[in-house]
Amino acid sequence: MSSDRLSVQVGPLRLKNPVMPASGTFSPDLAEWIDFDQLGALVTKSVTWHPRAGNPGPRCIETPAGMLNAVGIQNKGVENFIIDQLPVYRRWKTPLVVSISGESPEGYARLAHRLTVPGVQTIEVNISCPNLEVGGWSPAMEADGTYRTIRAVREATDLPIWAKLTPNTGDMVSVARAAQEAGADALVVANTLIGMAIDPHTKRPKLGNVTGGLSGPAVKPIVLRMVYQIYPHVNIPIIGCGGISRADDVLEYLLAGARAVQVGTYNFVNPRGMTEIIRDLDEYVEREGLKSITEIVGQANKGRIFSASCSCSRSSES
Amino acid sequence: MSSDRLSVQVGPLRLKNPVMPASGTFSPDLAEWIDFDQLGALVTKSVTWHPRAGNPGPRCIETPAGMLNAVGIQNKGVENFIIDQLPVYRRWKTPLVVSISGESPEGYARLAHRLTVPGVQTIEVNISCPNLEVGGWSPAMEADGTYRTIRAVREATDLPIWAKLTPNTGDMVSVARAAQEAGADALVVANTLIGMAIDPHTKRPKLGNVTGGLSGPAVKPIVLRMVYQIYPHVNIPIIGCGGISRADDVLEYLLAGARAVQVGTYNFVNPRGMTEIIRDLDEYVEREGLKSITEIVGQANKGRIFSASCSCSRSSES
Amino acid sequence: MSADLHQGRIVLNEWVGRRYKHMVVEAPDAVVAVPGQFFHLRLSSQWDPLLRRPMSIYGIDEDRGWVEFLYHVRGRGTALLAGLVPGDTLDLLGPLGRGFSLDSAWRGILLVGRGAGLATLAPLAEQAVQSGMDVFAILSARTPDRLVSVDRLHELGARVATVTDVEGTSEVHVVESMVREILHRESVDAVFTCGSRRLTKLMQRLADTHGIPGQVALEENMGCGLGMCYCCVKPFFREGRVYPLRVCREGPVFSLAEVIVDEL
Amino acid sequence: MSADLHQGRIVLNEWVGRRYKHMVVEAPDAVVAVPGQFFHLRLSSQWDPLLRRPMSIYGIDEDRGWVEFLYHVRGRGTALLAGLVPGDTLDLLGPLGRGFSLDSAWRGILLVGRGAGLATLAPLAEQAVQSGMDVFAILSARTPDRLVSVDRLHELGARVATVTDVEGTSEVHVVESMVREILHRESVDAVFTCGSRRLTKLMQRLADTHGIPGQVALEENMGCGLGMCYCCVKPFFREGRVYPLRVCREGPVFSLAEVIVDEL
Ligand SMILES: Cc1cc2nc3c(=O)[nH]c(=O)nc-3n(C[C@H](O)[C@H](O)[C@H](O)COP(=O)(O)OP(=O)(O)OC[C@H]3O[C@@H](n4cnc5c(N)ncnc54)[C@H](O)[C@@H]3O)c2cc1C
Ligand SMILES: Cc1cc2nc3c(=O)[nH]c(=O)nc-3n(C[C@H](O)[C@H](O)[C@H](O)COP(=O)(O)OP(=O)(O)OC[C@H]3O[C@@H](n4cnc5c(N)ncnc54)[C@H](O)[C@@H]3O)c2cc1C
Ligand SMILES: Cc1cc2nc3c(=O)[nH]c(=O)nc-3n(C[C@H](O)[C@H](O)[C@H](O)COP(=O)(O)O)c2cc1C
Ligand SMILES: Cc1cc2nc3c(=O)[nH]c(=O)nc-3n(C[C@H](O)[C@H](O)[C@H](O)COP(=O)(O)O)c2cc1C
Ligand code: FES
Ligand code: FES
Repeated sequence: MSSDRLSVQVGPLRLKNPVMPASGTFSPDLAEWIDFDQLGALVTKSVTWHPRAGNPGPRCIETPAGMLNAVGIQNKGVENFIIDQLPVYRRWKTPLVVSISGESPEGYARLAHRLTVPGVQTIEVNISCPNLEVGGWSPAMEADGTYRTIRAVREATDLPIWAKLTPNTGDMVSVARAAQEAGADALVVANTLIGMAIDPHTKRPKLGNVTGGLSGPAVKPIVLRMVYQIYPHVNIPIIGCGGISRADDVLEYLLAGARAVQVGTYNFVNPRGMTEIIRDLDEYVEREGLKSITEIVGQANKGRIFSASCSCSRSSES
Repeated sequence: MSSDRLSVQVGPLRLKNPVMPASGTFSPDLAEWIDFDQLGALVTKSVTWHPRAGNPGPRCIETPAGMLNAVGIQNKGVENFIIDQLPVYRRWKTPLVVSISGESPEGYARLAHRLTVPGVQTIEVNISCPNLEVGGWSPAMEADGTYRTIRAVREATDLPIWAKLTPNTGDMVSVARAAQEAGADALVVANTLIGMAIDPHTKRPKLGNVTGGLSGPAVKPIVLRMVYQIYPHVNIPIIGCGGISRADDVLEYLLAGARAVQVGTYNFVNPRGMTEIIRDLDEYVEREGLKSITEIVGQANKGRIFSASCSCSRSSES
Repeated sequence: MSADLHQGRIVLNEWVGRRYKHMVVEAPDAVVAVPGQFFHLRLSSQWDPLLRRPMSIYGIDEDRGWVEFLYHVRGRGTALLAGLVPGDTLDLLGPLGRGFSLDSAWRGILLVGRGAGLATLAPLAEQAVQSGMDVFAILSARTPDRLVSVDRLHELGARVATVTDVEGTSEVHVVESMVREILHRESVDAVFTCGSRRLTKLMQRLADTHGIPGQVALEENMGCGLGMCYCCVKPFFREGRVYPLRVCREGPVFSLAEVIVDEL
Repeated sequence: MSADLHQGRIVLNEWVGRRYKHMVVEAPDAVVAVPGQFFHLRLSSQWDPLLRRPMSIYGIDEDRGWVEFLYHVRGRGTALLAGLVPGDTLDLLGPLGRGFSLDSAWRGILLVGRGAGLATLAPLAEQAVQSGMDVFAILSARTPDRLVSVDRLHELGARVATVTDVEGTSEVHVVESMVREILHRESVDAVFTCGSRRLTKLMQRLADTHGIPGQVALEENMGCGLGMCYCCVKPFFREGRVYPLRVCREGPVFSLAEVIVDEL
């Protein structure tokens, strides 16, 4: 992995390779297992202004080829993050992406402003967490809420900002466009799908929070479709996220139109997963004789009839 | 299974038990494997006015704990259905539900009218097929399209009508309410989620139709959540459909608020699956000492704070 | 000949070359199958992999209650199959579909197959020999070690020619002249093929030219294998019209004349 | 004592009663674990079941490179575990978490456990005996055949009392008087518990009354087992405040005093 044939440009940021962890599935604890300087970027768990204790347990439940989580963004708040955690992350040279979660556009803006400090390379705007409101509502479910939040963040910081979208909408394209228009430098597609599980014995929802977010291989076909769907409608990079567990999954996302990817749940199954995927991607690039992995970005869209195949929503076509 | 403790009322229809096949995953061919008179209902593959050849292959692809299909409603048209297939279905005493798929509200109405013939007990209005338009758009993605289609069908037939909803929307509650207001006797929740898969070797989408519908155990957490979400907002029965493979899955759907269920993909894995599930449900009712299985319908909603937890969409709350 | 769900027991599961495995399954109630039919195999008790995998019959031993398969280890389903050891159980659904049909008046038949398709043709050769027919076979593969079932055909007394890509002998025009030669010289009343689009196209043309019937065993991704899902459908010519037919139900064996090769 | 990914080989996997299995895994690099720590086991090479399953250490044999587990066959993960036979491989991640700690000054310890929790306490008993401590144990279960590891504790020379639901001896007030009796009569410097909310509550109270330290091994649904996902968090008292702590990382062993029993 000597050359930079795996490196990708995501907005103003140059990444060593397209593989990074997904927010909330990664922490410095993983440094016991892999070398963080081999990753494309580091992405923190979402940070809120005030400390949050998170949701009551159980916070996760396994489902077929997936899992539901309802952690509820447990974190010690932004001040603690800056004092205690930021110095830890600064041990590595890899760019740091800090994920933020607010309660209003102003709340997001305040967080982004506060986090515009040395050591933070990018702000990921988590407007899609399904575990803050019971039932799963999040701003990214509507183009309007997306626009207002990203716009507020855009005005509050000079750092690159990534908008993390939700798959819980029938209208991904409008939401993606709204994020772009509001000034996002990249789109992360996507957060988890709202789901639930019920215990037939107790007759109660299994998660303490009733509903939770579905992630893992089970959701890959859905999120991959969303990346493919959005790709022709935006000109900022897309970062694919959902169900990735192998280099082949990364290739699928890149072919659909993603410039980089995030690996979430699979880190729980195989803590060395991300570095194994990076190694396999490098082998792929070697085998295929590519100068750069970016050559394949969007290739599955070739010959696509854009107007017919791009959007789930009629309204975004008109 | 002597008593009628498994029987359920779905609108004007009394079903022997809550288990029936899902449209498109069932045909008279299954009669070699199970006794159709043990099922709650029979549900046909969607019928269109004109014959349809369906989509180019491959039409299905396995995914983790699920499958993508893009069959494209291959069928010989409604006249052929009435002449050739209806007499076959009339061999069984079990109520017959005929699924219809049109191109406009009027098209649906015409089909419903034509199918208002002896031997047809219910019309299932498939307004949610993701395989007719490339990209997956369907009328049930919006409350408005749902209302207009169901209304037109309501005016065209006296038969009970079931509206089959799509999970590819951020606003299930509004769509469900629209279907109810338009006169649906029950809601089938739900059709497949739009998904896709790409072959890293050919660099092309794997399905002939590019995108397809995701079904199977992988999607159960999502669709179950939708049933739970809709339940407090409608007063017509909900028929749960998505990822059912065991009696425990049926119990989850009933606890969430479904009155009956449809089994799809699992018929492919185990052609005797539905009758095994019915047997296990009967054992459950026996073991729990229930007079009727309907006693558990909606039980997981107990103590629920309706206003906060019911809807994904803010707009439907106001 | 009615299909059922069987719990078979693995008797043998051994490598044949580097990519194929020969598997023998004891399933006494399942031995009612004919060549060209298939079983639909479930590879996990969990939900991943979810769908069954179709495998045609490589052999049937009615006396011992054995069903045999010969399979190419390709993806994760066949990798799981390859991991089974004697004594393990295997869930088999079948036999399914419409197999080959032999006309007792035929004196000789020609089989032309490639890759895993050879597995499908082998039991047909056996049946033909038992019915007193001469069997000629042209077997094609990428490399010689992928030429499965050559020995078995030899033992049956079939006259076998092999062609491979690495030897440069498998090109269509080479096979064409071999086929023409056999059809010219020998009493061949029907041709059978499996495993290659190019060879199917060739055999369709040659069977037509020589005015003899032909059959082909096709493959397509399957959902149910039982005729319910319409996932395995391809278009075919029948009675002057194009019909979409189910490979699992109306096939997997079709008359060569009805196949629309460009749609395979 | 650093955690790693190990490919173990099953040496033994046998029933102990009707619901528990005793499994011995050869994994020479994994024997660096202490009682109370756990391994995170992967049960499928496919994606269902997806997540690992945590299992505490039932024993370590450093000489033979063996790690032992004793597990309750509950759902599909443990059912798959129960299906493994000697020679099969098993993917183990660990050892993980913070185990029990013994103070060499202690003369005696009391273990009070229930169900699968007994498995977690057994290796602690062994360590205590090796350090010259007296070990007292009260083992609780629904039925006598679910009282696992009684023999093992006997062999170690521990003084063991058993109580069961079916005999009507496992009620909290019965166990309470047994514990009081032991604490009164014997030199017990610390108490340990695992496997029951009710018993944890009881032991927290009694340890407090008697002014002796206690430890408890907790269970919670886990995502990663590595401290990253915050799925396994429960609230604990620490330094006069409530902290949400990770069972996989700050635990699974906690001081009894810091546990908020109503939140278990
Ligand atoms: C009627 C029939 C008979 C067959 N008989 C044999 C046989 O005797 N020996 C043999 O080696 N193979 C046979 N096949 C092909 C065999 O079913 C596939 O190779 C197998 O399903 C691949 O499974 P996998 O999980 O290893 O591969 P996957 O990882 O699922 O896929 C690998 C490749 O196999 C293709 N494939 C996947 N599922 C199917 C499917 N259900 N049907 C066809 N292709 C599929 C995929 O498109 C892909 O190209 C037969 C197929 C059919 C339809
Ligand atoms: C640190 C720790 C150590 C443990 N040590 C042992 C042990 O030594 N012996 C033993 O028998 N059991 C032990 N357990 C419990 C064991 O992990 C669960 O019984 C097992 O995961 C159930 O898996 P399953 O697939 O069979 O059950 P499932 O079908 O997944 O679920 C059955 C039940 O187990 C619970 N469960 C599921 N996953 C977990 C999980 N990850 N953690 C805890 N509970 C879960 C579910 O809530 C459910 O009630 C331990 C748990 C933890 C957290
Ligand atoms: C336990 C858990 C916690 C998560 N926490 C966050 C979070 O704090 N912020 C966020 O934006 N996404 C969060 N996510 C979502 C992931 O970042 C990712 O979008 C999702 O898991 C899909 O990717 P995967 O299928 O690879 O896991 C979380 C996911 C899991 C499983
Ligand atoms: C192969 C296939 C074909 C289908 N065809 C139809 C159809 O014609 N009409 C329809 O309403 N739903 C159709 N569906 C959707 C199913 O009826 C059902 O909604 C979906 O598969 C979810 O249920 P499951 O997870 O149990 O399969 C089809 C599903 C599959 C897998
Ligand atoms: S595979 Fe379902 S109809 Fe052929
Ligand atoms: S299980 Fe992930 S933090 Fe404990």
